[in-house]
Amino acid sequence: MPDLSVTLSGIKLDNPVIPASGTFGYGAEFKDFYDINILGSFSFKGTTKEPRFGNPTPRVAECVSGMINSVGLQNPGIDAVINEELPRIATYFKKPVIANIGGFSVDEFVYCAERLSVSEQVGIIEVNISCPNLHKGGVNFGSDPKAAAEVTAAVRKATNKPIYLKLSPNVESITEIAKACEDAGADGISLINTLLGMRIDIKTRKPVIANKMGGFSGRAIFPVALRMVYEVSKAVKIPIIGMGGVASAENVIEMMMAGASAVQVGAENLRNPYACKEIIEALPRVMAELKIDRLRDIVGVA
Amino acid sequence: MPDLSVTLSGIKLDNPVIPASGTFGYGAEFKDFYDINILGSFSFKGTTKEPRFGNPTPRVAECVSGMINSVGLQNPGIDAVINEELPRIATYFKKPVIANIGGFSVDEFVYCAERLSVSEQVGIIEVNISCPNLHKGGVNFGSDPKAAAEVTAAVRKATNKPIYLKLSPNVESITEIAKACEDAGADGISLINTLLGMRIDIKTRKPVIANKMGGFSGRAIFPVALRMVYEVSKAVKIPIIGMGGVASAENVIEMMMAGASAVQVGAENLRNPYACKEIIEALPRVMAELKIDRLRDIVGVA
Amino acid sequence: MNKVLFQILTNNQIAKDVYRLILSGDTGGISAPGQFVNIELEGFYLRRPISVCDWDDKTLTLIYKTVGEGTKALSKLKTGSLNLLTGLGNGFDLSACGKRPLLVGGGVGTPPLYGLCKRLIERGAEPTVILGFNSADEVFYEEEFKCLGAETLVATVDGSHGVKGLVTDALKVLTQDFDSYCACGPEPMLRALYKALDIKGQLSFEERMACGFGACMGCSCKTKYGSKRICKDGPVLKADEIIW
Amino acid sequence: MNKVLFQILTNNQIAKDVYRLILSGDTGGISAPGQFVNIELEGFYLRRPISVCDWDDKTLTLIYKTVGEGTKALSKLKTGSLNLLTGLGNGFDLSACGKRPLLVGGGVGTPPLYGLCKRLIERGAEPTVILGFNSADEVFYEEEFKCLGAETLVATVDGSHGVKGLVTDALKVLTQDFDSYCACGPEPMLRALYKALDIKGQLSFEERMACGFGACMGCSCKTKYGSKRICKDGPVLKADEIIW
Ligand SMILES: Cc1cc2nc3c(=O)[nH]c(=O)nc-3n(C[C@H](O)[C@H](O)[C@H](O)COP(=O)(O)OP(=O)(O)OC[C@H]3O[C@@H](n4cnc5c(N)ncnc54)[C@H](O)[C@@H]3O)c2cc1C
Ligand SMILES: Cc1cc2nc3c(=O)[nH]c(=O)nc-3n(C[C@H](O)[C@H](O)[C@H](O)COP(=O)(O)OP(=O)(O)OC[C@H]3O[C@@H](n4cnc5c(N)ncnc54)[C@H](O)[C@@H]3O)c2cc1C
Ligand SMILES: Cc1cc2nc3c(=O)[nH]c(=O)nc-3n(C[C@H](O)[C@H](O)[C@H](O)COP(=O)(O)O)c2cc1C
Ligand SMILES: Cc1cc2nc3c(=O)[nH]c(=O)nc-3n(C[C@H](O)[C@H](O)[C@H](O)COP(=O)(O)O)c2cc1C
Ligand code: FES
Ligand code: FES
Repeated sequence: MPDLSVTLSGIKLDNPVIPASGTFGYGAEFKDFYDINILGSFSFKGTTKEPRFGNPTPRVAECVSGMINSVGLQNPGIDAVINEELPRIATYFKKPVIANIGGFSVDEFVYCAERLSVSEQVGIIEVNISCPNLHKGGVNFGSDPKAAAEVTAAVRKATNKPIYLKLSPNVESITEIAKACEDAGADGISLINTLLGMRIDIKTRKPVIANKMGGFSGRAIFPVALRMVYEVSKAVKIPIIGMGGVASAENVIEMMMAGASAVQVGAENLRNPYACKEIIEALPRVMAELKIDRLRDIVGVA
Repeated sequence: MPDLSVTLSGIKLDNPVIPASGTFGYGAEFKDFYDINILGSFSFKGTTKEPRFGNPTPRVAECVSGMINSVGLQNPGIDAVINEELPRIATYFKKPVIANIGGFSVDEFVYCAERLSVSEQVGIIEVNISCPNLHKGGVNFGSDPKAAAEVTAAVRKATNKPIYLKLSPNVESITEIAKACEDAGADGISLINTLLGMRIDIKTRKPVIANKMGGFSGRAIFPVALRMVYEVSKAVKIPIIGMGGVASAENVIEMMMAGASAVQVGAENLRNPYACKEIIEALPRVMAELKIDRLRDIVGVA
Repeated sequence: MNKVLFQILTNNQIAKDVYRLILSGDTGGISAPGQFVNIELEGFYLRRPISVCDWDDKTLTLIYKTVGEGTKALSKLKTGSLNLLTGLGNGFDLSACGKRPLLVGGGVGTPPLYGLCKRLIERGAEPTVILGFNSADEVFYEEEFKCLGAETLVATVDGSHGVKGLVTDALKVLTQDFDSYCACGPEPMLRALYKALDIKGQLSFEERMACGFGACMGCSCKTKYGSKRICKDGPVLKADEIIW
Repeated sequence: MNKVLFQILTNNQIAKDVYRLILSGDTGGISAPGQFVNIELEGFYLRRPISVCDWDDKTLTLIYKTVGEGTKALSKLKTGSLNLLTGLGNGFDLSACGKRPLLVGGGVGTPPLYGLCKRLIERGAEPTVILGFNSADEVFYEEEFKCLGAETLVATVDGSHGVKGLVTDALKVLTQDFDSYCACGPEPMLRALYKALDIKGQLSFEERMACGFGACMGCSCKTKYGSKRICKDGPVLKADEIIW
């Protein structure tokens, strides 16, 4: 019997496959396709203090082997998530969820983390520091080690849940940011968020996305994500949730060999709502082919 | 009659299509497939002062819609390029070429630029500052605005040819680097070089590439390249040669709309040696569909 | 809402740049006209959303225009299978249409109205149909609507067929009163109808989509009653909830 | 060296994980046994290099093992066309083989030796062939070599067919002298042969390739006479230029 289980900060997951934030809503749409309790966990849509409509449409653009989105953190706000979404999730998902939070100030991150800490459903808080920080003159929390450390330290104080800092790949040295987060008390690192990308509609001669640019993700970005997971895993001791372009059981295994303790699947869920189910079902066969008995044994072997 | 011609720093090209450095050798292999005089120009393999064997093999890895290479600037050295390659090129290519130079110190860039300046065959010198600078404690020339400016200023003094600085995409703010180059006297900017990427062979559990990581390019990176061309074109006044994932006439037009005055085609030449020929032949048809009379009119319209 | 493998039965051109694709497979996921399917195409990352034109237990009819690479690739598939997500979106609410509904389609907004028209007539309603196109060579399904027994007017912008002008010009030709209207087509057409008609309306919208089933928030729009996902809460919205 | 569209005639399994693909098309670009072709496969970015096993004016035979996704996808194509770059690399130099050459193939290194063997015999040479495999179920083309009229020995690692052991064990069985040897197979095999034989040798190497036609420097190796591209200056190198 192949053993697919992995452990993240003391939380045992049946398998390492986790839908990524923003590509799985709160799970409701996917439970109509399959029983989502087969998942290791899922990371829900990035939640902010206030409800947000997000950016103007068009918000999505197709690319070769990937897509761009500029959803802009549309979400119903922390109150609705706690009062409506989490209770609803409880009706169809029996495992701890990963609570992804976004924010435009340190205070907002702290507020959201504090509020979510009380929920027993929340296993890990994933702190997405890849959004523009309006309070710091346009510097992103996720691209400045000091700002990243500041958020980490503040959220650290606000909650007893494990906190995973989610990093942006649009930086020169992702290991510096990761180390700053580790030093400031992060329990783990999630990476990567989307690459900044753009498409132009050559018929209208205008950017496809209303906001001009957006986040590029999907299969195309896998080599960049894998490289960053590998680099960060050599630089920090805390666990890594690897993501970026994962679309198959083989990709999951490659990510884990690069150093990820668990793996998220993002855009692939959108083109194939059964993606995570198919990956989980394929894992035992691929493990057998590769003579892997326990998936957790391969973390960082490369 | 559609007009495909474009001008780069006073040099008129019949069309904007230029094979990218490192993917076209010195043109010899491609002239066996088609008459390469149909090209706008071509950028030859990055040349250094001394001959270089480059990195250990395997040097290439396949990715979804792209590839990784870690050739490591294998080239016969500036003497052989001037004494053997350029005279040989003269026998089959009648237009000015783009001389791509690599280097590990400012002096090396200066030396190569000086030596190439005397050749009438050289139209533009493309200065590839995306290589690790061993003399600066590991800082890349291409990821530090000061170092980039230093190289630019030094090469500027060494030659009367137009100099185009070729930038690395593995930075947080490519516009800063581009502006530093412009201020230091660059005539143009070439971008992007490859993204840092990695693959692991899940059978051997080792990186596919002997050097572990390498440069990721091909169709997959187009949205990142396009975004950077767009950003840089808004930030500088000098012309841009856009590249990264270009594989069709439509891609050429999209790059130009983003702000590129000419376009290079890299990895696509390797999977299809006729890529540039097919693109050049398709351009008039696509221009007609889009009602573009003169290709140069669309530069930066988006 | 489910993922189904359909077999291509036919895929033929029926007007300028317009194709009709007839598929066989499990249509059980489809519950209302105005719903759509999302088609996986080899070599393309995102699926392509196309409205259900008509369906029965075993077959599904789609009508689409070749506007870009994806639909061009689709038009070349003459045999084989297609992976579809079916039964997406809400569709038209037949019970809200009344006895005498007006159905208005613009260009490739026409197809979902055919399935709607058929089902309205089955329920005993007497729909009137206006179809708008640019010119005669683009017109399709005029006969099909007439065969259903619906009064059908066509308007063409250049006047090469039917009433010259827009669907609102054809509307002026009609004298009877309607209980409600259902429309699908370009947004300016929907807006013009909303201005012109003072009755309850159901409008079908388009937006660029990633998932098509409500997961990504790629297709949100603001309505008077909060934000809605065109793919899940739409594509059919009530005319009076739209913020124009 | 050119790009040619070939039609698939047959593509059948001939041993464990090994397939023979027979194509029809313009083989004019191929000039010597030991050259290879580079196959474009839908959905894969890079082409797959496969040695020419045999060819005539109109058909081309390739033999390949399914080792990864690309060759697995190839093994499923039973009809249709394939886009190939043909006539790549240098191939074996027949004029350097002498009257009594020894040909040694290991696993899927065997195929190019078949085309070589055939042409050597046509020229009046008397080649002896040693083929090495892991076990009996992997053996292929033993009969085909024998039909050409060549003395043919097979070695299997587990002894389930022919001589038990490696090709060098089979070599010990042979008593005659050879003028030269030509070999293709795993690098340890090539090295072992080089150590065991004191005559002129031509060895065919493999390396991960991007272009396969000399443009990218992806496949370079150092030789005693400078760096060479396996794809263009090879895949066949002289044994005495190799730096082991
Ligand atoms: C709910 C819904 C129902 C639709 N029903 C029909 C129909 O019945 N018949 C029909 O001809 N067309 C219909 N469309 C439009 C159809 O989806 C697009 O024409 C098609 O996706 C274009 O694909 P392409 O690859 O040819 O174009 P490209 O421009 O190459 O496509 C690039 C990307 O943009 C998207 N895109 C381009 N145009 C549109 C558009 N108008 N709406 C949404 N996405 C777009 C594509 O899906 C793809 O992701 C519908 C759209 C929606 C949202
Ligand atoms: C000159 C030459 C001639 C060859 N002749 C034959 C032959 O006649 N029969 C045969 O069965 N095989 C031959 N090979 C090996 C064959 O190219 C590989 O087995 C094949 O490319 C594997 O592809 P894949 O997608 O199945 O494997 P994957 O591992 O999924 O491929 C991933 C990438 O690695 C490359 N790759 C993997 N293994 C090799 C390898 N051994 N050599 C070079 N590239 C590799 C692939 O081309 C691809 O780019 C030859 C290789 C070379 C260089
Ligand atoms: C439509 C969409 C919305 C996203 N929203 C969020 C979000 O709210 N919070 C977040 O941390 N990441 C968000 N992401 C990023 C993903 O979680 C993931 O990090 C990224 O897409 C890379 O993975 P992929 O290549 O598998 O998609 C979003 C991605 C997509 C495609
Ligand atoms: C095999 C290979 C070798 C390359 N060598 C060089 C080089 O010597 N100098 C250089 O400036 N860029 C080099 N590049 C980068 C390309 O010129 C180009 O900037 C990059 O590949 C992006 O374009 P593409 O996506 O079209 O390949 C190389 C790229 C490849 C794939
Ligand atoms: S397209 Fe994903 S929510 Fe509508
Ligand atoms: S593979 Fe490109 S030079 Fe050999």
